[in-house]
Amino acid sequence: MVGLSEYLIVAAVLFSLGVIGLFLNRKNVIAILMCIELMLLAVNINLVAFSHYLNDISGQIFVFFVLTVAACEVAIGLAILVSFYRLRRSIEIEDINTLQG
Amino acid sequence: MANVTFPFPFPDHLITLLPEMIVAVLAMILLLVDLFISKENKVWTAYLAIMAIAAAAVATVQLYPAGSIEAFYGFFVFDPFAAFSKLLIFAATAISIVLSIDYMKDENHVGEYYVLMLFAMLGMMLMVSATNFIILYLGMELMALCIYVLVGYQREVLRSNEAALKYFILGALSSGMLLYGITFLYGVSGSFDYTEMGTALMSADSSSHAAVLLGLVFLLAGLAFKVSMAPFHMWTPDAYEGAPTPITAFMSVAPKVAGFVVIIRIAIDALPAVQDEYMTILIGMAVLTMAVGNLAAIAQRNIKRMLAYSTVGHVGFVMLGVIAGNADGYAGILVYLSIYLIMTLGLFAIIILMRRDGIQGELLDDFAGLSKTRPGYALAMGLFLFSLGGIPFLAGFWAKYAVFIAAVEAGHLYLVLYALLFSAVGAFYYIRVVKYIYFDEARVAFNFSDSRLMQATVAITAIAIVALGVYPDPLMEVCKQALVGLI
Amino acid sequence: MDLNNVLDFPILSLSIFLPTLGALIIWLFVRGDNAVRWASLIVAVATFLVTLPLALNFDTTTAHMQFEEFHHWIPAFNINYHLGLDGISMPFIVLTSFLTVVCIISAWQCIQTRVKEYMIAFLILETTLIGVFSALDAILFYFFWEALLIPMYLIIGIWGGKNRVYATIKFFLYTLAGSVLMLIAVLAMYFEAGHTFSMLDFMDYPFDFTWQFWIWIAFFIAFAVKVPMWPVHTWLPDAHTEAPTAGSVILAGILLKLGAYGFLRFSLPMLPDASQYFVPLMIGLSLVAIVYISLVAMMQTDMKRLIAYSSIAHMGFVTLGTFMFTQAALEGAIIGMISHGFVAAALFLCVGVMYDRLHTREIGDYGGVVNVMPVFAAVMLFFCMANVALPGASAFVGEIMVLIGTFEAAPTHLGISAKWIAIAATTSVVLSACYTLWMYKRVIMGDLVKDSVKSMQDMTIREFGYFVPLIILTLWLGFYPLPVLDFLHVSVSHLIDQVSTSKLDAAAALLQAVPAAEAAHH
Amino acid sequence: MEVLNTTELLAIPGLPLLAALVVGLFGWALKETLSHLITSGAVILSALLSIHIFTQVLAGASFEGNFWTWMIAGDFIVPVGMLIDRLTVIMMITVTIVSACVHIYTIGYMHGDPGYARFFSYISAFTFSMLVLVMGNNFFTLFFGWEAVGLFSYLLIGFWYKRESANHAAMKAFIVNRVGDFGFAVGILAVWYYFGSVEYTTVFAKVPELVANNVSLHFMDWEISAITFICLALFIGAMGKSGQVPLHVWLPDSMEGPTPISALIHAATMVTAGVFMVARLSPMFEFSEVALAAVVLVGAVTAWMCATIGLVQNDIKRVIAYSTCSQLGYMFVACGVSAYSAGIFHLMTHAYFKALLFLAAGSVIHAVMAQQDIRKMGQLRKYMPITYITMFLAALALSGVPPFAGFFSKDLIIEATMMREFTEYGWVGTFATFALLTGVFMTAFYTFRMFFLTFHNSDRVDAQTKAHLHESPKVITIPLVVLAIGAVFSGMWGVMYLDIANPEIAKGFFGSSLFVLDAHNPLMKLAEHGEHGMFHFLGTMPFWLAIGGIALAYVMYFRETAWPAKIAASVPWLYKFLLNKWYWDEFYDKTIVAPARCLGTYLWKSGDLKVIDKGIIHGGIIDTIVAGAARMRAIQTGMVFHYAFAMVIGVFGFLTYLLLQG
Repeated sequence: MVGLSEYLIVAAVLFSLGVIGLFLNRKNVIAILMCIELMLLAVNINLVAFSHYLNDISGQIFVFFVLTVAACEVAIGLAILVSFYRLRRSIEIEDINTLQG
Repeated sequence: MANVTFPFPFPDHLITLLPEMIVAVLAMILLLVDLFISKENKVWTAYLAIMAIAAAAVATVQLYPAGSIEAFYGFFVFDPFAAFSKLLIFAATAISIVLSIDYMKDENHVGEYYVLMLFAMLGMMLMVSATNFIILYLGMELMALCIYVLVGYQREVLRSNEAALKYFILGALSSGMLLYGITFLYGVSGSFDYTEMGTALMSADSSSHAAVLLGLVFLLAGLAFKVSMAPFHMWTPDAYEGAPTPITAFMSVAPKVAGFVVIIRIAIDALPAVQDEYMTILIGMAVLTMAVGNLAAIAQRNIKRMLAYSTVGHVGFVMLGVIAGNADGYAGILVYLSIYLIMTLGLFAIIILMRRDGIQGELLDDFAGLSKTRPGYALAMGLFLFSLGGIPFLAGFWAKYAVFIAAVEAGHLYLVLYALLFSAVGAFYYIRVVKYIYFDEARVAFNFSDSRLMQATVAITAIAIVALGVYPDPLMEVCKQALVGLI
Repeated sequence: MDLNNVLDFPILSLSIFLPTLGALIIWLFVRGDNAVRWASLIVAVATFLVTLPLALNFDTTTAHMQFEEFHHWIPAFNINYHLGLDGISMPFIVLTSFLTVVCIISAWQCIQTRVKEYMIAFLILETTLIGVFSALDAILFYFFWEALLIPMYLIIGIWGGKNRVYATIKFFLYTLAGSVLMLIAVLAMYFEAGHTFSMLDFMDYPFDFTWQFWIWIAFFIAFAVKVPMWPVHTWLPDAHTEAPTAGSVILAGILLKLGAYGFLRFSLPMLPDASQYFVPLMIGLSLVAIVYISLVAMMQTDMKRLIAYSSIAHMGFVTLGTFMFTQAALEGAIIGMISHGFVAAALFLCVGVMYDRLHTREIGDYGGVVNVMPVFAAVMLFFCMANVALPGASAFVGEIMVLIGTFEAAPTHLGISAKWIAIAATTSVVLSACYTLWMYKRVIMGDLVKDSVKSMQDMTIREFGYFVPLIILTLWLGFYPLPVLDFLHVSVSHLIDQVSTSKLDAAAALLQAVPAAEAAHH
Repeated sequence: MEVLNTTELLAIPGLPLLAALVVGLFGWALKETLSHLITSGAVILSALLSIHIFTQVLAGASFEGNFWTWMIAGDFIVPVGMLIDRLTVIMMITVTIVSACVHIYTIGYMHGDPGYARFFSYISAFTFSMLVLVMGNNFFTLFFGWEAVGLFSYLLIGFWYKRESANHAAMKAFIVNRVGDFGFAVGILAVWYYFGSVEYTTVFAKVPELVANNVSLHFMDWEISAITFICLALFIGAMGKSGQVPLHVWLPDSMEGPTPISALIHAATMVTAGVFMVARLSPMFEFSEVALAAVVLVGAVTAWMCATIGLVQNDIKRVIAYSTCSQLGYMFVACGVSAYSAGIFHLMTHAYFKALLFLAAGSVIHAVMAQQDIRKMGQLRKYMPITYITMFLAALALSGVPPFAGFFSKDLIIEATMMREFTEYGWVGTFATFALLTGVFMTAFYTFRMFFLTFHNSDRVDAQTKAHLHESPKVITIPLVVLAIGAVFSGMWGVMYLDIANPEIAKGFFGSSLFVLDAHNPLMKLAEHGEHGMFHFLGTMPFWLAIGGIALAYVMYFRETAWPAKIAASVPWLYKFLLNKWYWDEFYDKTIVAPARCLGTYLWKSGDLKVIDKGIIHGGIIDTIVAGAARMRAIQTGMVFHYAFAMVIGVFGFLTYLLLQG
């Protein structure tokens, strides 16, 4: 039967995918947003798993908050990205490089 | 706690949230009111925002608690520590708004700008009062999301957008890490409440130790990001340089205050079980942070960027207070943050003034010969810089003193020595700016216009720096008092 | 706590803050360069007059602190505003207030830009210097000690010569880096000695040897930079060369003494055993300063640089005397410092006089000055001979007492009797003559060949005016040093007691006592 | 035994000082007449006073006392006081009389010089310092006077500051003297350390016990007896002041100064301070055989070497200067062989005839328009009879021809040297005897060589100089005459009237002021074995050597004037060697001056600038920091994924660390 640890492992894998995607992907900012979503997803899986395992409801409540906030986050992220695109005419990550040093 | 009577029935334990409520409500109202303020009168939005903050501040002072009061069944605490740090945050936000008025004059939609600052402030207020990771997370996100927008507020300026984008991406990553860490701590302890988690972790069996460590590290990473400790500081210089200067000023003080308060709370309540572990991490970070901040700042030509790194350096010094882990240390942190707040905002006020027709006024060269034509500002700037360098008779010295002595008390002699050497290194790039101001000849005329408000800001901060430098006792007393009920 | 203040009047505070107050008033209310000059002169003179009672009412029969003042400053850390004087610090305060007057007069003509800032900087500098000499609380001491960097940094940096920026930053960082170690040492002592910053408590508290060892090193670095001792002396020639005349005067006259004063106030009485332990080191460095630096001085082509090096050499005598722990040597060291305050200051003023006329400090650009400036030549000759420590000049008293004290000092260091150390130090009799007279010959003597020199005018009355008191004081201290020595005797012998009574036994006893007390407690 | 009048004593140095100050400070306002009246008046007055004191002391009066305290530190106490005894007074009269003569002489000599007033104030101040030196009652007053005379000698040598050579000579004189003073200072340190006092009487009283306990100094494992150490150290000082080998190099150069100075400072008074010191400290030197031997050796070497150099010099003043060195050598030998009285006696006589020689030379130089090369003179006797005669007397006195002053003192010295045998250092005595005897011959020779070349021989003065050749004015000639009296009679006066040569010092003139162990009192032996009688000199070697010297000079420079050139040509290397003064200056330049400069430059450029500043400060610290800064800057690439990577690395770094740790 599937136990807590399996869930955690899945979550860990997802999280790592997200993180790795974040700095392995050199192309597209959109992909980065996805990676972030992936990480939050992993978090949520963790929370649900734990909350079920401890049968404590607060974990699942937290999940809702996380989901909501994540939504806002992406919204804002996209907004910034759009206005960036308007000036730079590109959403390649290598092009986000005027500030450095 | 002062007895405030209300015309309408009011749940008793909710009164502790009065400041937050005031801010939230007024901010929303302001959002509407702003629609009816014509573009040339936008300054009124700013004034209203400041009034809102003033109201919240009055409430906080009125309710200034003698001990800690819990609300929302322990989700939220209102104690001197929170109250004091809220006052600091108010001050930071208010001054930042003042600095914004001239700077943002010709931007569009300035109204939202001030409102966003209020909301960011609200988020910080929640952070400092949170005793529960859920509230903490919400507060933190509220702050972060607002600041993302504020950083990118100059939509037609590329670097502003870029800064926002970078800050956003990394911020998201950090909050992801934070959450991931929280989940593990939750998994082991079964609660999001600091104290309960703390007690639970005490009794946690060793099998879950790894999980705890996992949670701890990720959690700290998330928090470290907010106060820009190395190696989670890399967003700082870019974001600071790109952001509109008032926002740079704002984010170089207010979030730091909130962040350190949170760190202290968590350290005391939630993580006593793993003190040794997080101390090791913090020491490691501190060593890195001081080095990175003070060294990288030397190589800078843009003063905003330089100050970004100097912020990192100062964060490194502040961390000594956390590492000390004693009352003196925590009090020292508050002392440091208050003084740091004053001198940084004062300095930024002058930097903002430097932006004049055509000249950005952010390069060090732009300050050359300031003392010839604008002796007053030169003097003030000199004071701020020496103070940042930690030279007596200026307040900056006492800031350093307060945390260093705590660290020595805790036996971290070598760490303090390390810090002192880096503060000597740091002094170099501050006095180098003094060199530009005082020793060099002016290249361009300093024909900037300064409103009375700005003059007042600079003057007051400068005087405060000297006054606190000569007689810091009151501040130190207040900060000591602020710890009542915390430990 | 009972204060020993014969005047029942906060005269020390007055003399500390009068200059700053004056500076404030000048900043706010005085307009016009000449007005500023006169105003600051008045302030300086007033301060000098205020410090005189310190000497007049000084009780030479006791080693206790006098004119004490005590107020709580930062109770949170038991930091107090505690002032007081003994025979060792008193002369320096008078010297400071006196030299400041000289500096302000000397700046009359040669400072034409930003006169107001200049004068204000000097007055604030005076505040910090008097503060350092009268502080009895370690943090207060450090407070003034560090604060003086700000005005000095500006003085060198704004009104200095071509290479001023490099010089002033070098000066600033060198001293800062040195003094951070002092701060950490003080913090450590605070906890070790039971939450007190009082220097008097530090003197009484028995630190065990390990503590003394490390704290001594920290202090040593801080003070050695200020003295300056080889090999951390290289900031001084640059600072001196680039500083404006008055800057060099105050630098040579007072700032260099801070380091040696630190040794007398901190290292010796608080850390006697470590001080004893490190005597060979100090001797070595002092001798290096006397011989090595004298040779270097001989080859300088820049007058100010040369005098700067000679200052280092003379400070070598001071440090040597300080660590010989004999009455004669210590008093000689202090007299030496005071005398150096007159002589080196005067020599820098001499260079300043020439610099104002030709705007060069290169020895090679001069020659035959005596033909056009006979009076000046005489004055400079006088101070050159004083620098050579001819008997009758104050320097002689200092040096011979140091030598006497060294010759009679403790038997052996590194297997060499102190007598031979004294003999080695005596070589300065020859060396100082070499570099001083050679410079004098090249600058002043000789026939008039350079047109630039031909154009030089002799000293004005005002210039002559600030040399006269220096000449008088040099002679007075040279022929009749007794009054000054009277101030020293008791305090110095007390200091010698302190440094020659080991703290180790007491420390051991304390170590025993602590566990016992805990045992009793439980 | 009555005590002298303090005010009178204080007046003796006081008056010249006062005069010097007045003229020095207000000279610019004074007329020439006024300035020389003030100073000369003061000095003459103090000369009279010292003569008065002299008579009183002869009558048995004396003085010893302190006036005020100079320094106190613990038990280190330095008083300022006077000790007046017979040794002092003889110095006092010598100094003041010669000084007075020089003052008067100067009125004529320096007439019209821009630095007239300055010159007078200097020489008066010098007189003051010299008097302090001789009258003081402790080592510090001695040292004070010592340094002060050095200072004024410096100022006066460099009096004509426009002359590069003069400035250089002045500096050289001062620095070489400082080398001596180094020894002196060390000596004083040791004296205070071992005797706990710096006053003569106290110290002398303690000497025997110090010797008895044979205290000694150690350097590592090398050992030296304290008294020897002290005496040698002090003697180094004496060598510096009195121009003894190897510190003699400054004395001939000091001739750059105006001639009156050469007479006063570099012949009569200052240079004899060393001799005075040794005599004054006889109670200490007597107890150190080594020190005495050293004194004799140095004296003898100097006496002989400088005489050889004197043989060939052509500058009239240099000839006399080298003769001064050599005569000082005689005096030191006298002291070394414990014939202090003879030494002081010679000091006195020498003061008169040597001052006279210089002043006469000055008078000549004045006449031939600052020409100093004797090859460009000759036949001057026609023009300046007084100068001629006085100089002749002086020459005789110097050569030691009876009955002139020099003969008595020099003869005494030589015989004493023959008599004294050292227990350990016999060879020193033998060498000294040889050196002194040959010295007598050479002295006579070079003196008369100079004399003949100047006043006789062929007339080599060029025309326009001859135009105004004339005898010098009275102010110049009178002092010559006065000194001539001294040069002629002071010897007889000393022996017959003062009884200076009395073998039993205590019974003789000097009484208790000098101290000699009977063990080695040469005069005593002299009294025992030496033959006596008015004309015993006819049997002594010195006399015939002197005559021989004169005779040879007469032949070579009066009769066969071609010989000298021939001889010089026959042994050119020797001639060059002597002409170049044994290459001492070159030697010092190569071995000391140049290396010191190189070392200085090296320490500065390499030590300070390269190693400390460039190497450690910049290279070591600053560069590291700057490099670090650059590194940090490089890390900040501006690429988001790098930043993110850094964060992740951070997290995993800490995580692994913790997991491995616990």
